[in-house]
Amino acid sequence: ADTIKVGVLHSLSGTMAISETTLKDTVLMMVEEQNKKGGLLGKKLEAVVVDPASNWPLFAEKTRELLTKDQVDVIFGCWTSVSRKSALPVLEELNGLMFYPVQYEGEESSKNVFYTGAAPNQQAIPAVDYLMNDLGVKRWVLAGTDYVYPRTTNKILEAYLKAKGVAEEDIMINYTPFGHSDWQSIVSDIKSFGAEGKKTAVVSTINGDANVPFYKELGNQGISAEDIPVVAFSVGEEELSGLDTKPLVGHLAAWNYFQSVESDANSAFISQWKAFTGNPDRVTNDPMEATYIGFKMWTQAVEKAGTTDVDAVEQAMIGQETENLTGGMAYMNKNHHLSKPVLIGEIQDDGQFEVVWETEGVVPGDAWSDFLPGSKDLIADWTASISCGNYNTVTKTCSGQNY
Amino acid sequence: MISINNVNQFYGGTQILWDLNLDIKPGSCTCIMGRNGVGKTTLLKCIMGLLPVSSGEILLEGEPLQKKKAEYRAPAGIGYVPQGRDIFPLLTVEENLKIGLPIRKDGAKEIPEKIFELFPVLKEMLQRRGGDLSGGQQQQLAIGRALVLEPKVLILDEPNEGIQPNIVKQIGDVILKLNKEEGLTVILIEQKLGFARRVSEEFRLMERGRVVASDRMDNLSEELIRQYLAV
Amino acid sequence: MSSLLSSFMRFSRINGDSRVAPFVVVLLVVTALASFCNLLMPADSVFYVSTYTITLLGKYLCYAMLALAVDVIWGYCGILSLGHGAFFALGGYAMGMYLMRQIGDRGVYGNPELPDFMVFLNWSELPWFWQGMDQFWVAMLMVLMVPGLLAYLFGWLAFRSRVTGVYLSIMTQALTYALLLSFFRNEMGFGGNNGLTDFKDILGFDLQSDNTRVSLFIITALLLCGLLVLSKKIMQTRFGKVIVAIRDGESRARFIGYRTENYKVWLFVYSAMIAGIAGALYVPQVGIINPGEFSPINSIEIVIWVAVGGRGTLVGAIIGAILVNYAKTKFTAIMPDGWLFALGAMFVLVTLYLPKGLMGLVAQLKDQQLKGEALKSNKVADNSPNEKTEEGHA
Amino acid sequence: MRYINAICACLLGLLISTSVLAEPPSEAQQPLLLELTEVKLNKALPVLQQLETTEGADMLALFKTMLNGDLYYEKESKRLIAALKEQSVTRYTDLFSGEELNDLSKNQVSKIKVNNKLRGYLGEAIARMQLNHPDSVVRKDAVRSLFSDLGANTIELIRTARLKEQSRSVQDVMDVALALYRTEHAAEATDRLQAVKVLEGSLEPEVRNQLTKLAENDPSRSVRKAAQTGLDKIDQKAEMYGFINQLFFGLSLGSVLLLAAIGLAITFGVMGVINMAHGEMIMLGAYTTYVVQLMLPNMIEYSLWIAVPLAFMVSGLAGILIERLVIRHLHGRPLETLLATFGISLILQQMVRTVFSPLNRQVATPDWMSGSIEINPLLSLTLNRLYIVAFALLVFMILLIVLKKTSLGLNVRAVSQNRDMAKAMGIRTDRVDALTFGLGSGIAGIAGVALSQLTNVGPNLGQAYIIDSFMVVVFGGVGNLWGTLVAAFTLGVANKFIEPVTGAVLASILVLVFIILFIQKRPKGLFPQKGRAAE
Amino acid sequence: MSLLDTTREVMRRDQVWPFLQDHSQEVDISHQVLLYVEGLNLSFDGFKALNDLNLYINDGELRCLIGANGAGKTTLMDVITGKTKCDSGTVYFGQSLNLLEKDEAEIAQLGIGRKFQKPTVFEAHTVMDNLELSLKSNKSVMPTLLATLNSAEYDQIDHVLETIGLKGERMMLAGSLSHGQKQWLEIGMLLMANPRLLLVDEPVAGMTVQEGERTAELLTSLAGERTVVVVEHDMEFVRSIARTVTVLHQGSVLAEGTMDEIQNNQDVIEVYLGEAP
Ligand SMILES: Nc1ncnc2c1ncn2[C@@H]1O[C@H](COP(=O)(O)OP(=O)(O)OP(=O)(O)O)[C@@H](O)[C@H]1O
Ligand SMILES: Nc1ncnc2c1ncn2[C@@H]1O[C@H](COP(=O)(O)OP(=O)(O)OP(=O)(O)O)[C@@H](O)[C@H]1O
Ligand SMILES: NC(N)=O
Ligand SMILES: [Mg+2]
Ligand SMILES: [Mg+2]
Repeated sequence: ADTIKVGVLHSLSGTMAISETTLKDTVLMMVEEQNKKGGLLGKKLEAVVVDPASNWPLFAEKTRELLTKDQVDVIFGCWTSVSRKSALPVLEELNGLMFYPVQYEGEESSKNVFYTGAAPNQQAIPAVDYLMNDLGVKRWVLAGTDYVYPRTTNKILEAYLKAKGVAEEDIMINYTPFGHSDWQSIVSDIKSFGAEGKKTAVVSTINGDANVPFYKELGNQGISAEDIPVVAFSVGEEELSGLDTKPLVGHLAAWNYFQSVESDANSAFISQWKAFTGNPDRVTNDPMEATYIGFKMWTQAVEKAGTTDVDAVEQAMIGQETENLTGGMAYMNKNHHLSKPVLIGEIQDDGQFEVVWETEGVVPGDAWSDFLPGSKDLIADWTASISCGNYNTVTKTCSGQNY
Repeated sequence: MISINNVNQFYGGTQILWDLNLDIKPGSCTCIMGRNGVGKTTLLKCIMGLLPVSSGEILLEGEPLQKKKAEYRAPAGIGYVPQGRDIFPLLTVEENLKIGLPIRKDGAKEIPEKIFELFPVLKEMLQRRGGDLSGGQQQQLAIGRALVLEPKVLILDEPNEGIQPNIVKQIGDVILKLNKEEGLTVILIEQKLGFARRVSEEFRLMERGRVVASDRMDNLSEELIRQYLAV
Repeated sequence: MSSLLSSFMRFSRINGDSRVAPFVVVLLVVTALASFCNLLMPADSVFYVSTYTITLLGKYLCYAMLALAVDVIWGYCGILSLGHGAFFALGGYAMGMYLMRQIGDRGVYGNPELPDFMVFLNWSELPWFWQGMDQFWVAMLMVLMVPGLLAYLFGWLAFRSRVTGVYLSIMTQALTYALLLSFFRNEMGFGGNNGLTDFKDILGFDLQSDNTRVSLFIITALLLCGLLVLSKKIMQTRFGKVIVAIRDGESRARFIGYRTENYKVWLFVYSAMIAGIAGALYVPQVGIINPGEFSPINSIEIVIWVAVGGRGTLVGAIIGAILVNYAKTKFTAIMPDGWLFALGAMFVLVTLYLPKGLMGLVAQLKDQQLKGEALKSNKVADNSPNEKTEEGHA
Repeated sequence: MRYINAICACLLGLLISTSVLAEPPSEAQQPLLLELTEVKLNKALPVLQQLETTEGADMLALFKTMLNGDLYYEKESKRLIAALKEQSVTRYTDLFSGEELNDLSKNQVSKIKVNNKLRGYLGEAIARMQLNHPDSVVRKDAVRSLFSDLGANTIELIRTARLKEQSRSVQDVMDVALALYRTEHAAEATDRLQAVKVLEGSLEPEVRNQLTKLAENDPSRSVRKAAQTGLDKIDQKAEMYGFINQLFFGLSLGSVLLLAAIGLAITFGVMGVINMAHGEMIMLGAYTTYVVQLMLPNMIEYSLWIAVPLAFMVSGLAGILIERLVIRHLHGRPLETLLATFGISLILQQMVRTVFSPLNRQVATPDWMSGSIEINPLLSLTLNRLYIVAFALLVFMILLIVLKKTSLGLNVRAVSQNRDMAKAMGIRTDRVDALTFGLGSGIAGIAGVALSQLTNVGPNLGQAYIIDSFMVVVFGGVGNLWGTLVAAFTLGVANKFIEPVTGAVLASILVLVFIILFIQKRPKGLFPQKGRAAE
Repeated sequence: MSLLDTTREVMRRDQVWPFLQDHSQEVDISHQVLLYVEGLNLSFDGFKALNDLNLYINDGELRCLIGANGAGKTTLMDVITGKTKCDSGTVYFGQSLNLLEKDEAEIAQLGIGRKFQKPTVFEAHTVMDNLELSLKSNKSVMPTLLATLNSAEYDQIDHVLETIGLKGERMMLAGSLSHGQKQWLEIGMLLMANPRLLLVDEPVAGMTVQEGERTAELLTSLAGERTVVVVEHDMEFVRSIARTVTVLHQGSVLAEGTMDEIQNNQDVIEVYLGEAP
């Protein structure tokens, strides 16, 4: 082909459009930029956008369409884990290549996917450490939307907290349905849970749409960040832009990127984004950076491999380094997860985060959590000697599928 | 009062009214007769604008009516008592009667007492829902409802269906009274010859969608009856 | 092949309805051609039909079957189910459970018993309702039984208490909504929001292979034809006439001596089973089943396929389903940002201009022709009617 | 809630402090102030602590400004500046002189950042400073916000303040504070026992915690017993207030359901149009609120009052347009309205995505609707919910009056029951249809304004409410407005009473199952149309 | 009963299990009375539609039921056919069958047919299908699914079509029949079911006089073999068929007797007939 095709598999309609359209635009922006630089391997990049419409089976179908009909060389896409899980078998069957840019629950490593979002150990665990050590939190509310990412994250956190000596009765776990909008009882429960004398914090894995009413209710019931801070893993600048942040000031989020971090790369990125969208008020967020890093690394790997052939690029990806927007270098590990810094920020009244804490160096993403009994012995390693996404270090076997 | 010229009407692909002509004199009481299914009800619905006519014209006092929407025909002075009554089942009797008030010329806000004099049972049942009434009560309500409009022309489609004999008589009296004393023009569909003869002075016989005979009631011969009404 | 076809035609000779037989023939021919072109044509030939297309067609046919199920009860019995997605999804889950068990120790955790999601949520043993699902026949029984039983239970309750009209519709919606929420819960043991996915093989055949895909596609087409003919046949029996009678005058039917609730229940069960079968065929072809299938909006969409095609005409429902979904596929690819405009406009326009759906178009044209001729013969100028007042019986 | 009151008090205080000029900082304070511009976050804590105790000018203004995140300094001169944000423009004033600094630009100043730890400290410090505030409400809240951290010198401050205190209610809380301290630190059991007696009537959570601790750990048996008695009393009250709280939650959820459903009760319930675009009418109303706030950024406080009529018009007109263009052609084919309006709903959603982007839009809550009224420490009612309950009832009443007292109500029912006959009675059915559909849609728009205060304003807003709306209308009995009211509140309250027991997800499921079973008992909803008329 | 006994009981060869038994019960008319209505009361929100109503219909009788609009005639039929539940009272079909315990379908299957005041036919079905559906047959689901028309049944349909004068319209949709035609069709449907007891509510409404005469003939010919209860306001018609006439008033029986007796009954004249014209 005379162009290199980049598939974009993000929902543009349905419930997830709210988050995913931004990522589609990010990819388009990156493609445009790369083409301005002269493309890749002497060819122009061409973006192929499809809309899986927040419908999970459609992710599989559209993946197949991208790979067989449009013959794309790489796909940037998915947000929810279920959409990734839906696309995964097709990617593996047709040997496609996908970059997944969202923080997720881990417990996966596929030869055909690079995970540029945070694994639980790159977001949840550092956040809890911060709360415990710096804010002296003793009581924990783990609140989440009832699906796999929060469930897993909370499972890991529960194990982690108990390992740190937190008592059972000092952990409250609560799940709500997608799009939950009436938080009165739960917030009031949190309030009374927090009124028992020990410093209390909420670790929130509440998903997208449910956050706005959640924070509004917090504000209205007068729970301020000084009393009961909430640290969220799914609330970024984008979500805050739909919120009146006045009552939220001081609540926290843990990410690998914040728009407010000052660095040259970041300001360049932000102004590029604003120019691209033609909207000076548009914000950037963590999954965008993950998309950015993924895209950069992919171009580097293609150049290194000299081809877009999936197997070659896959091998070339491992060990790639690229600059984080927040400074330092991101590094692609053998398990297809990145090493990235972890930042914790407090919400400001302008809808931005103020970094209040960050890890010393970068944290390597862990595909298999050390805090889950089923997976603590598993590692992923896609280099020649093992070449497996779920290698059991005890039995020295690679369970499940072999590629 | 009402003249109908060359009206054709279809249900889907089947033609029901064929080049129909009809003339109603002001202040008269005309009875339209014919076997089941010849198109009497259809004709009335065309006059009321409830069915579109494919061609032809319908004049009310010389004014063409066929282009007017159905809802402007009642204000133009036509009151309609449909076959099967068609009262509003979930409205109370009172509400059923009040429906017509806004288009009265005199701006009355209350249901005229006259209605209750004609049909005392309606007064008793004022708060009951129309649909709960017995068949005969509904029929009375339907006539009452049309009279609230104070129409110039009253169209009744088999008004005695299911009515007890003394009220049938009473309805006959009412029609006669309105027709004779107040000069109301009445168009009536009636199967019962006795009643028809009592109240109306004109008759029109229909057959297969056409008017085949029209004359004064006195001239309705056995011959015609056998030809057009007997089975 | 042709003898098979002709015998099928004989079996499906349907008096009074000229549409089913030709439709079945067209469908079977297309199926045969597509399969042939996929398996036997070289990939670079112009006649080659890609596996992507086959899978897509297979999906459409599953949806068509689902539309058929809805049309049977809505079109013929007037029961507007806004929850048929539930039966579809239950059938799908039953099949998904079977496929999940077939993975065996090839899952990421290599547990021979437990599916991956159970391992990683620390389940120690297979819950009772997963037992036996590794047997194909058990799973297939469940594909029919679970939707059937739920439909029976729901129908028995609702029809016996004479819940009708919108009340029934909204109850079916509540049903699927409740199931949606339940299946989202990880505790239910169906994989929560992620659902069941990453299937490997079915009856020992590799699900990724073209042969298996084509076979599934052919099976779907055959079953669809079979169910179409069967449904049509049923509707032509006296049972079918009673069903229509119930639609138009349930209490009258009761006064003639029919226990209408029984008729409704059994038709509902039949319809639910068709939906279940459709779901079971759908899952291996699209590769995932997730609670999203229970979403009320999905069920509403099914009704819309039927309406687009023409309610009360089984073939119409099928054509509607295929057409709307084809349009969706096309629109999402051609205009990813604006396809909802196109789809929405399509729904509005079909309703406005094709009141009886695509199938009604034919009848409508015929009517107009008749009227035109009659008018001409009458030599009367056509005054277009000022307003359409005819109350449809629909 | 007291925190909110504290914040309000602070805001009030801020207004005062920026207008009333304080004296310039003292010699001892100057270097500390300079240091404040140099250290970062947690490192600022010791500086602030020193500032609090160092003699000199009143630091209240500084602390308050800092707590609000409005404290800046001029990069060059290191002079401290207060920023006053008035919607889009920021004005800077010198913190101590109050002098307006109009020529300062954004780049010349730098923010002094605060984090939670600092905010916590600042809040308490301010409270300590305000123990002598002229307003008794402020004093009371100051004491209460010190409950959680009663150190020796705080207690000393309170004790001194107690001597001067005139207000009975402030005295009471001060006594509670002192008693709390005594139960912790008094060596004599009798002392502690006395203190426990003082605590008995208080519902403060700190009191409860302290009593729990005493009941378990106090060396003296009588103290333990007294503490237990006190606890029991509190628990008894807590149970009652918990019930009231849940009831309120239920009613407020019910009123949200009512608002969402009530427009549908007209378009669907009365007119019989299966209006799948109802949710989008709500959405339009919510976006109207957004646009109003966007156009009038300086009138956030009044924005809702402007938005309500405007949303009614926007959604109402949209409704009329839909009726004229589409629904009108579908008379007698009610089921097909489902198809067409579903199409319309898709179009409207995508239109909003195109015009306003797929992201949620930010709708601010006016101050008068933020926070809560605190009845007592165990029971406070959030203001926005309270207003919405009232608003829902108001809308309901107005609608009821419109339908009962105007001819529209009668006519629309007549039209929906027998369109042809209504025409024959001279009812202009077209107009009635358009008006009614417009009314139903307009009301949905109003609901959108209210919902914009509770939840996301985004393209999916309508979808989130459409199922619930239908459920409520049907559960109440189609065509019966009172039914809709009762259904909405029943479902709301039921949900909120189940939720604490089962969790939110199961509660929703149980409510659905309940509805399904209930309809078996009453196949035509809560308030069915009875008798032959309904057949 | 011990388990063993139960098993034995179940295994007995000479017994048919209850659910396999033929349920079509015979009507016991040993006292010549086919329908007993005793002490029937029914009120709607305080309005007494039926008021301690007693009525006995003999087997083979043709009974006319008249009474003012709203007297409760239709309501009475509603109660007999199971459409409406009464507040108190008993309704027996023959000696032993308590109709109040049964639902509409069971009552219909017992052989009680009804023609409604407002004609109700299956509009989307052809005239022919309407008749077929009304055929006396096993009406449970399975048999209906497998049922086909045999030639005797064809003949019966033809015969009925003849009787009701809709031969030409046999393939027409019932929905497009005129009002009077629907009336006839509904009578036809009654004939098809071959019921034991016919309840006919205002059969000649909307019919021409001649048609009314034909209906009268038809109903008279049916009586004897079957029992017929007719409600009608058309006195000509009533006179032409009536043997015994019962007058209802305000939910109870006002008078009963021959046509002549009734016509001269002062009460009846007052509330119903009006002064003789
Ligand atoms: N909705 C309809 N669709 C098709 N045909 C119809 C429809 N309504 C009536 N017809 C046909 O039109 C013809 C005339 O019907 P119409 O109701 O006008 O008769 P009619 O003279 O009033 O009879 P009747 O005395 O029985 O009331 C009938 O043959 C009938 O079959
Ligand atoms: N569901 C109901 N709710 C309230 N009142 C009712 C209901 N059903 C019947 N009625 C009342 O009961 C009375 C008896 O009605 P019914 O229909 O039996 O009279 P009928 O004798 O058949 O009269 P007609 O000769 O006019 O048909 C009437 O006054 C009617 O208004
Ligand atoms: N991976 C997530 N956030 O679903
Ligand atoms: Mg007629
Ligand atoms: Mg009656």
